[in-house]
Amino acid sequence: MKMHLDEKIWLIISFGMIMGFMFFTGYQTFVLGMGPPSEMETIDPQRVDETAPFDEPGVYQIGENEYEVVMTLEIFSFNPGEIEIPAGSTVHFTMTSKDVTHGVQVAGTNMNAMVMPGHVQRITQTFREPGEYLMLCNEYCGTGHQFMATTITVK
Amino acid sequence: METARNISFTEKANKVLGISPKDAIISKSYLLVAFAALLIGGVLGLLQGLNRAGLFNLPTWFNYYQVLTAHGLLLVLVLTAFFTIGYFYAVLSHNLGGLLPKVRKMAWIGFGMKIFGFVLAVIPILLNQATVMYTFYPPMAASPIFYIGLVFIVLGVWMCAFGCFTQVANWRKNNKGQHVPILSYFATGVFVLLFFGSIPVAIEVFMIIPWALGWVETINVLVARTLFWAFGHTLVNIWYLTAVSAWYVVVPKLIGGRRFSDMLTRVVIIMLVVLNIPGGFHHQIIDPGIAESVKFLHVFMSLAIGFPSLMTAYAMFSVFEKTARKKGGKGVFSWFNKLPWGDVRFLAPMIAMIAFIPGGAGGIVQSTNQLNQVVHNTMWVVGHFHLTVGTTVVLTFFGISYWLVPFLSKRVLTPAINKLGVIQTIIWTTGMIFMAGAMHWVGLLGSPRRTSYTTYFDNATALSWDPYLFFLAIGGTLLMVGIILQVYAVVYLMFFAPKGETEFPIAEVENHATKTPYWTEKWGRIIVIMLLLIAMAYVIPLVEMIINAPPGSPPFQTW
Amino acid sequence: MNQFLFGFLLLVFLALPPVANLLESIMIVHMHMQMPLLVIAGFLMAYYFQKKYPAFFEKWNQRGYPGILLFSIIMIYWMLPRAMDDALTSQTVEIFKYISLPFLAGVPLRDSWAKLTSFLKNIVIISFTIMFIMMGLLYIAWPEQLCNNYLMIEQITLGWGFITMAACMVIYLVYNVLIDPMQYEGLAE
Amino acid sequence: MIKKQHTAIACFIVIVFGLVLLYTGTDGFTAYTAETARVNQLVNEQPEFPDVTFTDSQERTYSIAEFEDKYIFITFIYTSCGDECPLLEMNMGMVYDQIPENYLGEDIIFLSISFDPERDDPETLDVYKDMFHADGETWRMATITEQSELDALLEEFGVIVIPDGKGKFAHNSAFYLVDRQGHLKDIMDFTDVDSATQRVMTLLEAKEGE
Repeated sequence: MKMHLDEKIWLIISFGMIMGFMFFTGYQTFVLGMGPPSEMETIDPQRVDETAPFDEPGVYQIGENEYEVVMTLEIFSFNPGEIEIPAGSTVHFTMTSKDVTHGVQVAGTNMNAMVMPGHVQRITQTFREPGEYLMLCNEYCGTGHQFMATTITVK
Repeated sequence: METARNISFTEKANKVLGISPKDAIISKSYLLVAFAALLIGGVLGLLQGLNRAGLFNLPTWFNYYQVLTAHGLLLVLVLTAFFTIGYFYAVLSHNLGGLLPKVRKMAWIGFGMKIFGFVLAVIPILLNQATVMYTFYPPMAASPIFYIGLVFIVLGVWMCAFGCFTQVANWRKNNKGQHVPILSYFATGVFVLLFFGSIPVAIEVFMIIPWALGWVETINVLVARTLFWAFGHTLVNIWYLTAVSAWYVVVPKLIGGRRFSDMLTRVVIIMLVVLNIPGGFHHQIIDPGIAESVKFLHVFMSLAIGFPSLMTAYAMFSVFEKTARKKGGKGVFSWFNKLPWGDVRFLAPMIAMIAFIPGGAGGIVQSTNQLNQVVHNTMWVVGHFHLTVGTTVVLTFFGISYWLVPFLSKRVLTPAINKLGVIQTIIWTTGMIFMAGAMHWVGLLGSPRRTSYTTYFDNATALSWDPYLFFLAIGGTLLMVGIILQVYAVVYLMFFAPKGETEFPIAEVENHATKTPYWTEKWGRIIVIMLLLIAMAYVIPLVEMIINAPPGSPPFQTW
Repeated sequence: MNQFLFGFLLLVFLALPPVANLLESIMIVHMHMQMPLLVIAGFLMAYYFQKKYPAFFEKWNQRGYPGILLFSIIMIYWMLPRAMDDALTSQTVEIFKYISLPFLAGVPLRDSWAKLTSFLKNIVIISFTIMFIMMGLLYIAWPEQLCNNYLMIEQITLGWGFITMAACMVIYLVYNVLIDPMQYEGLAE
Repeated sequence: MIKKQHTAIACFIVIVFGLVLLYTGTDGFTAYTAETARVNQLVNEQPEFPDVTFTDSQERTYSIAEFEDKYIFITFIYTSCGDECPLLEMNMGMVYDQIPENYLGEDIIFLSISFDPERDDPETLDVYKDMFHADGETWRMATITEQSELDALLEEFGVIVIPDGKGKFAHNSAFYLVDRQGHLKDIMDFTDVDSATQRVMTLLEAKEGE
């Protein structure tokens, strides 16, 4: 098949671009540990309240400037509802849903994860700047979906 | 060359007399349903846009999420599916010497099944018993009638797919050793994808129905979601492939040129068919229960679709440049002026193509792990598919309608309607720039998709989104104007325009083009390769999801 | 020449330690992606050898039997659970993998496939289908770990991988049986 | 005619090559999985039990010298295991019950070694011990707190332990028998209790006859 030189160059550039994207994604995921939230642990979605650690949702300090938030999601609220942490803290969220699929997103940060019934989801976020962060549900979950939100107060 | 004499009488008659009335009415019916869906879906879209911006309150008996479910179903499923089938059946009839009587029957049965299924699906939506969005993720459970409706829609689509295969097989038997005409080749690719792509959703629905009826207690949420996206992702690329068919074959003819290498065109189709279904996981990049390595594999599969698209970009601009230079265009860019910008049949698909440059780039962004995390489920995604499906695909469909509808109704495109079309295209483009632009931007700020108007208890961050949402409403209003003009044009061209002959524009290949190898016609092999790739993508995660499944979820009705 | 270059580049790419480690870290990818890609690399490179030593292939692989036999033996060897473990633990076996699959399986496959009658081709596909189904059932149903380096779940996944591959081959065979190419292709080719 | 011969010769060479390949690849058609090959090899080599420090359920620490001049019947486990280890320990208990009491502690010691020292502290082991009615003396449960020592033992005895990232391990299970000189004597199928008992009894009784 006859191919013009400019076409070959274009195809090589295209191929290189796609491979470049792949390379950077792989590098970030596997070397820098910036992979997307992909927790594999499962849980019985009908017995969340009786299963540790979700039997006691809350904010726990686990180290200097390090917190764990054990959170359950149900229509149309997050539990714990209020989170307060000092600036510069790293927060490890451990979440699961008691009913339908929800999404957790904190506006103004890169924190974004799906929370599905039957699956535990973990995501870590460091809050450097003080302020009020809006945490909301970004997966349609029912009539009150637009009210499913809370704030994270960083002092 | 013996086979050249085999061209049947009907085929010749078709070339001379245009499409047979029996075939025309099939395509006309499909197109009418498509544009009716556009009109209703558009009105619902406007209501949503206004509500989202906080300018308009929807009544409680017809709430935002109901409107959104109907809007998605009408535009994503009905408009696109009916247009594609109507268009490709016209292609098959024109290319392959008229539809066979049994194929015609299959098209009608398919039509009936889809309409029946659609009515079944809409009733529970109107009754607020299926407010689950067109993605219907379990464990949200709609009324079983909704899912049964979906089954009929899928069966109807399969009927049309088999109609196409029958028609093409028959033509090939009568034209041994020849290549299927290029547009029919596109049709084959599209229907192969429609058939195989809808198998996962059919499995999902068959999983859901007994659960929604209460015969089984729980459902595997993640498996259902994965099956949905194996289908959902393929679906959008089917519409894209349909639009691409017009770019490759029709647009060159309209600008008075030849089409790009036949071989490369077919290779692009094959690649789009083979690589498509395994890409679905980029909708699930931040889901739990799927390992990072599997997600990485799927980033590769998703990005691979970018390759044929970039090939297409090259092909199109190469055709434009060649044609315009032949007409005397000079310099690096001035040949651009030689293109027929005043012809809506060219203008609309051209803008569609241009829109695909940011649209495709946005797609690459979204299918990449870390970037996806920033925009997942925000308004950015909505902006993205209004740019790709709402502009690239739909504007190409509009462009097609200005010659396809008069071709079917044996009427002509009048200069007045052409002018209306140009205005419509400009309005549509402006509306989309406002709307999709605002959606992309506000999405980056964190505004979620699929959420009715809310300030989240007067949260400062949420309040700062309002100005962008206002732009969204302006865009939505312009689009509504565009829809009214478009539907008017279609109705006029179908029933009231002056009688006459309209040509079905199919460009010829270059004179000294290389011969296309025959393996491109061996669909059996192509399908096996496609199945192998699907297996590579889905065996690992599905086995993991099923073997290590958590206890299932019971149905919920949360609206 | 291009084909040889692509095949060679593919082989080099697959031999890069990070690529090899990534592909070998998942059992099914090791068997159903890395190994076939190695065969494909050889398949592409075969063209060069055929051009360079036509007499050798003509003389020793006249009707394609020895070639396809060699291909099958190499494939069978790599289907042993043992072989996969050994490739991970022993350097020698790993090197043997990178030589045997491209050059002892890929090259003879290309040379033989063109020479085999369609009847024999179908026989080869059928035997591999049967083998794959049996391997699949073995991997799915075996209650213990067959490979020490891989988890049980990966073993089951690999089993289903075999079954799906077999299903694809069955579809291809059915297609070959039901669709007579003469009806469509005629004499124009 | 000559050409036909060539094909025949080529086929013959290929088949011979194939047989050699498969023969060497499976240690003479005896080991189709690496596990079998490993067991065969270990039993042939009889590696010596390396020098490690055990910490048992009663918080005692000692080395392998503690069991000098006794057979040691060993399993490798971790207590958070859901399926395989309890079965392994139950079967071990069945072997234990069939050994006449006069041998226990004198000529043979039962030892369950945990490869998860992080979670399996003496208290955990103590609880686990009771679940299988092990007395903590003639059947002890212990772990090796020094990771390098533990790794050396696992390596030497060919025990493969892969964490699955969810707090569980994939591992191979078997009965290990170490002789009076501290060398690995045999690896036995843990699902076949009777054969294992038979084997142990033969060895124990052989001493009596001396």
